[in-house]
Amino acid sequence: MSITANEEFKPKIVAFCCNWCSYAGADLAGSSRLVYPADVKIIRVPCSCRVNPMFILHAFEKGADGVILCGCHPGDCHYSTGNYYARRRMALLFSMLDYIGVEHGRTRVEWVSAAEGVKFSQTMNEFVAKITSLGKNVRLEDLRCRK
Amino acid sequence: MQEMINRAKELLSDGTVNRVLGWRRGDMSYNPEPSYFETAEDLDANFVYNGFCGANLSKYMIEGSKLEGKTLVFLKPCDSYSFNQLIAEHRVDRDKAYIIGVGCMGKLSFEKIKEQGVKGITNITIDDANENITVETLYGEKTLAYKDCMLERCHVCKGKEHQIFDETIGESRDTKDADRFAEVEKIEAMSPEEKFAFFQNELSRCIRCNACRNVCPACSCRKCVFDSTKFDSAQKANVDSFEERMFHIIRAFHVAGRCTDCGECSRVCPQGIPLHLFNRKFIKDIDEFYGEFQAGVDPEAKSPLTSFTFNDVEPGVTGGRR
Amino acid sequence: MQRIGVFVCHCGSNIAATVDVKKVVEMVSHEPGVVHAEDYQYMCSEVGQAKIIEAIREKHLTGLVVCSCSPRMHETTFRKTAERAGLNPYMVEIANIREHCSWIHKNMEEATEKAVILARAAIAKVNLDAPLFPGESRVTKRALVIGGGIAGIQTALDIADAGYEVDIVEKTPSIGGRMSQLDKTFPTLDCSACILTPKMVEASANEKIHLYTYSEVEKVSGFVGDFTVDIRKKARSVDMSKCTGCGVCQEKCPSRKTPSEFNRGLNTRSAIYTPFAQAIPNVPVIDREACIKFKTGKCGLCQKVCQAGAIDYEQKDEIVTEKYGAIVVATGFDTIKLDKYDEYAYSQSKDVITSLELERIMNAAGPTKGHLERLSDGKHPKNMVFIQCVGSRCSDKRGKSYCSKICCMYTAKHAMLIRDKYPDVNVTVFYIDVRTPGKNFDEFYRRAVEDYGVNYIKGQVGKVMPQPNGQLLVQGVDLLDNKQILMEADMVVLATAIEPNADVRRIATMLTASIDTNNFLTEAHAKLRPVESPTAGVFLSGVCQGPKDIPETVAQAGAAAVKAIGLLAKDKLMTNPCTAKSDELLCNGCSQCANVCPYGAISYETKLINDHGIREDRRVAVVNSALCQGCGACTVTCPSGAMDLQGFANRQILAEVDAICR
Amino acid sequence: MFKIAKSKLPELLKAIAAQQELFLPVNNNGQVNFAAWFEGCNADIETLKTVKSPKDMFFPQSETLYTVKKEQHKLSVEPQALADQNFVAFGMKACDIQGIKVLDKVFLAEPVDTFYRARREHGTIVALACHEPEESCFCKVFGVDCAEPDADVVMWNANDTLYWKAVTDKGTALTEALSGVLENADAADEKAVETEQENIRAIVEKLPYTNLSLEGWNGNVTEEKFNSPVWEKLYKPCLACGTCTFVCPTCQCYDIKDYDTGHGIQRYRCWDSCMYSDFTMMAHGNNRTSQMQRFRQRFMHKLVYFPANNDGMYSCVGCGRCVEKCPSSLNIVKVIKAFEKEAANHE
Repeated sequence: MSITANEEFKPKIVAFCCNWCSYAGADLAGSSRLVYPADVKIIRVPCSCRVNPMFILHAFEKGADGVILCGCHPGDCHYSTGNYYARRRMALLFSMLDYIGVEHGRTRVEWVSAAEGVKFSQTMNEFVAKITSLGKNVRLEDLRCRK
Repeated sequence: MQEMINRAKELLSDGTVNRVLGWRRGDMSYNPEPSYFETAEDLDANFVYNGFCGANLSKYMIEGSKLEGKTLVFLKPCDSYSFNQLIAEHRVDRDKAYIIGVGCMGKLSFEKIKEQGVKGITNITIDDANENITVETLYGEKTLAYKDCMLERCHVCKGKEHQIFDETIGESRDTKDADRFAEVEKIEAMSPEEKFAFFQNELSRCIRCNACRNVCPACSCRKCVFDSTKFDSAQKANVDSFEERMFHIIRAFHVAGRCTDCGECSRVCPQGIPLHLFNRKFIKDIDEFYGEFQAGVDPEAKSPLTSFTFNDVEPGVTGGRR
Repeated sequence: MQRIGVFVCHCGSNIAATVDVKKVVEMVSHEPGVVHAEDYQYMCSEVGQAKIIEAIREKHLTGLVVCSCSPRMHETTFRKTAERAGLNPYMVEIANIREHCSWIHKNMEEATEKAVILARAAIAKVNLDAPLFPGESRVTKRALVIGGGIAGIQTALDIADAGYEVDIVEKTPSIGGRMSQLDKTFPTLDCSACILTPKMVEASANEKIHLYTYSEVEKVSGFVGDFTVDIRKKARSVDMSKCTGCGVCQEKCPSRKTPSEFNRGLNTRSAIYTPFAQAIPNVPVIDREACIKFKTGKCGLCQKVCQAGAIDYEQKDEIVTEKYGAIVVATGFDTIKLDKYDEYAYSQSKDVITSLELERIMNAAGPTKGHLERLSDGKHPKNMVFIQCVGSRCSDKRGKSYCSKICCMYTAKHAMLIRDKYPDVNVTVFYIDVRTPGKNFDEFYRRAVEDYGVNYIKGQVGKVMPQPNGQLLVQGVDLLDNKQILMEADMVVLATAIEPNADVRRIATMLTASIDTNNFLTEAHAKLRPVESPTAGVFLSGVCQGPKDIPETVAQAGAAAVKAIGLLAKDKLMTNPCTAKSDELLCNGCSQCANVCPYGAISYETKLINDHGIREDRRVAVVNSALCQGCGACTVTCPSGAMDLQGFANRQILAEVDAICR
Repeated sequence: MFKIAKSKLPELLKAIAAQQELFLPVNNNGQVNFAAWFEGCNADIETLKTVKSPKDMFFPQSETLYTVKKEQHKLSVEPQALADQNFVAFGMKACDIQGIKVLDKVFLAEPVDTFYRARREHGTIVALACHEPEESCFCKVFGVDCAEPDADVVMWNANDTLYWKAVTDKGTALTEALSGVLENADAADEKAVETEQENIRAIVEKLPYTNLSLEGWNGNVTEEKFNSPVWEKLYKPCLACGTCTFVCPTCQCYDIKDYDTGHGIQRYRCWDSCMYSDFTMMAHGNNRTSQMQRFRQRFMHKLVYFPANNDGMYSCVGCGRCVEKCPSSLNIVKVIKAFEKEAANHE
């Protein structure tokens, strides 16, 4: 399956959002009617530290084209320290993905507070644009999941 | 070696230890196996310590800690890091071990010997100075430089200081002659396409035998997440696809900050996959991002992934690129 | 397999205008486990909820998916709805098709497709949901306050006032703390003792308050509502029930060479002593290190002169074990050691002193009976130099990175008091910035400058050089005039940085309360939960949490008390059921999870485990659901997947991912 | 008999590949494994042993059995097509061919494994006699003659020449199709092959394990061997990895699992290892709970249970891969020797 230039590529994007800041930020983006592409689907987690690298790889395996993790700004974690752990975990995971040849930018972490509806929407617009430019994820998918 | 046997016999006979964990002479020159010894006779007849005793006995002490009484365990300098790390994780019992740190001249790789065109080995002798090894084969005799036959890990040795021991026996030799991160840096410098092609090719050989995992002292889980139904990750398929990458990335991630870089994974891989390249990448990143950290030096130290600072680097900053 | 009902809300036109709700209903009805799907104008309305209840009853639903607005809006509503119909409230999942879908997408086809996917993810999650039940734990209606300074006293008074028993544990022989050492207080110049002493008396007289002075917390176990604490009552060598506080023993004691802690070592005290005249309890203690009787076995003078027969050389430390529902930490502060700041000649000259020492010198009960004089020769000083920020706002490792907050104000106070009492003394203050945010603070500082003629110089002092003639030569810089300054001084006062009491580390470890790199206790949330520790049931009062002046300390003490009272007022605690849970069969006992738990909710037990026929003692993690807040940090740290989070289980999140990616 | 200069190997391979799918030992970064031929691939017929045995040409490590698709409320099952393309397995050694015979006993017996049978029927085996046997080889112990493999075509590698002899109809058919590249052999060549065989057999006699005795190992010693105290000592170094099973040419155990592709379920089977703790895990738990039991199972199966059910045929062929690859240097030879020693001690 190859994506030809004129065939419109609709990326599959999974966004993990922490319940206290980023999910609320996404809610605010919604109530402020700040448009971003429907390709982004949000999964609510209590804290960014709940996101296991396996979830991210699993998403890619099953055909996601981009995965973004949003949490409270460092220092503002509802659980005080969760996002600090998440930050280390993701820094290492992303570096490893880069190392094995996954295109830079397929994964992203963004800190979005409950007040940052605009930032949430902007981030998602940017991320979708980035993933669209990168095209389909072929390096991390399990071929069996192709249709 | 005789000194080790003598000391082991002493400790057995005076009741300090109930058994000895060491290496048993194999039926070939190159295949000694990790083994327990309980009698002086057995030690005299079968105990061996030489360049082929690469196996890291720390991992065996997980089970050894459950046995009655103390076990005398011989640890090479690099093995002692693993033992310390296992103490930190409550997987071995310090009080159940009597540790003799043994010297190390660098360990030999059967693969490296065979790579040099050796077939039909009937005997291997190592000279006293550990400079050369003489391989007698069905097709003639060959002398090889010891250095050329060493395991990759010995060329990037962390040093011959034991991190934990009750006493030490034997001399060591500095075998480091390469930069530990040189290979990682080489890959980091590749384009994404080259990187991907490199790892895809290496991992295409993976047969999911789990030797890397089962030999790894950091992979000490009672049940690996890849064997468990808890995570929907239990898959044994060997499809030329994402499976292996998932396994090796997650394995490296799970041992990140805990891996002492003992090199056992690469030693045992039947397909010669340089698995240490995964672990060493994380070690390099941890050093770069969070300050130098060597697992297994201090059992009290908090692992880099269970600690943090307020201004750690943001994800997306990639090791080796800055 | 669950029997799932899916309820799609129109939210008037909020959802229905962009999402084809009928289509969503049709599409989700084919999903595994879905036995009922319907849509309605307003699901959250009485009628909408009635529809849900009816469907639960008629179709015997075991799980609900409501496709509606954000769960932050109505998750609680629909959970209650489910509960009313006899369904476990945690069998409800919300697909947010309003904020995350209809409101941000314009194209109906696209929005409908996304709504279906979000619904599928919620269905996949509810398929793996299990009923959850909040736990209950009892509350011991008694509070412990660690530290008997103004913070601890105020907290205890407030808690006692609400009718609860409260114990104060104070390390020193008397309550009172730092405030008792102060002479006057800013910005009103009240006498510190005059306002503190009544509080001390009140605390000791209050029958709800029990004082453990000369005592320390030895061990803490348990958790919110149910702490068990061992308190070590150090041997006073004086029977508190017999002592009348007459003070004769102290007068007669022949060992008088011990530096007085209370007077910061500026003078000495006897071996048997009360720290200060107004001490509470007014019962002396024998300093066994200094006492001749204890050192040589001879003497025993105090026993001879004690009419009440209160002296007891045989007394031993005693461990008291008490139960508490809440613990308030009020361990206060100390000034930093100045050994790394030798450029100010603190160790070389008796006339270079800290501000706290100046407080004692200015105090009528102090070593100089309140006369301002040089400690080296007893002479009245003519020129005094105050140096600000000694160890505060320090960028290098020697000092503290933070602002100690109180120094600007007390220095203004000192300058003003000196100029008021001794108009002949010239006072110069070297400062980096003068910080006066507080009610009447800036006015106070301006008075010092404008009415009392204190000479403020913006700039730092590089060096204080003691001269052979006993004078001090101060070398500094005036940043505003951009010039070097060299001036003579008779006394130099260092506004020394404050730091948390050294004991706080030990106490934090016992309480599993976290501390920051400066050893200040961390609050649960910097803005919204400033007096609570992340460890449930532990509250923070006073400077142990961060630098504060007296009014702020008292305010925080009250706030901590209110939080503790709020806890003690409950008979039982309902715990959040979305907590971590460890699978004993998979647990390695490696302690990694406990290392990342911010609440100290994870402990380890050695248990006999039957692992498919293999029976062995294993070290396994146990989560205290009363403490766990459900962040999930432990679940990712756990390599074997033994630790999972109820309500957000690994398999549930993976199922959501699958539903989105397929 | 035919022959071809070794220098012309690429041409031979290309000619075969033009006829049928071709699998052969390919060197990938120093490791040689059977793989599909492609133009310019690093074909390696000099390395004696591939890391993995060639059994996965007939019994792949993973293969889909069928796929279930879901359309709304309807489920449909799509069967997996059987192999229907002829292929050549080039360069298999005698021991590995014996391994396939062991697999035949398992998979071609009733009920027949149709996936396996299809591959067997479509496969032509071109064997290569072992030019220079190695110290870990002990095929002779199991009656295998590595100088004369039993295959559709046999090749000998000597004097920079590949000698080619068709044995079966399949082999003859392939040979005929290759008439353009193969040269006819003459009497001198026949002689050269004989010499090569003699050389091989002479070396085999000198191999350290050649005289390994299987005395006491047969289908009738289940209880005696099963209850032996030797296992308890022997298994200790075993790390419970699956290396020995996965490089073994005769291990045939597999697991059946489902994979959720998001748009259906693929039911697949994949090699399993009796060394793994979840091997034969059932709802009630596991019938082997300790590593000793799992370790014992593997060797009892090879040397006792299999001969018991297959007219005395051992399910070890002496390829020696486990000797070289076990991370703990444990292997079937050490097991056999340990029992021998134990027996000697008793006498």
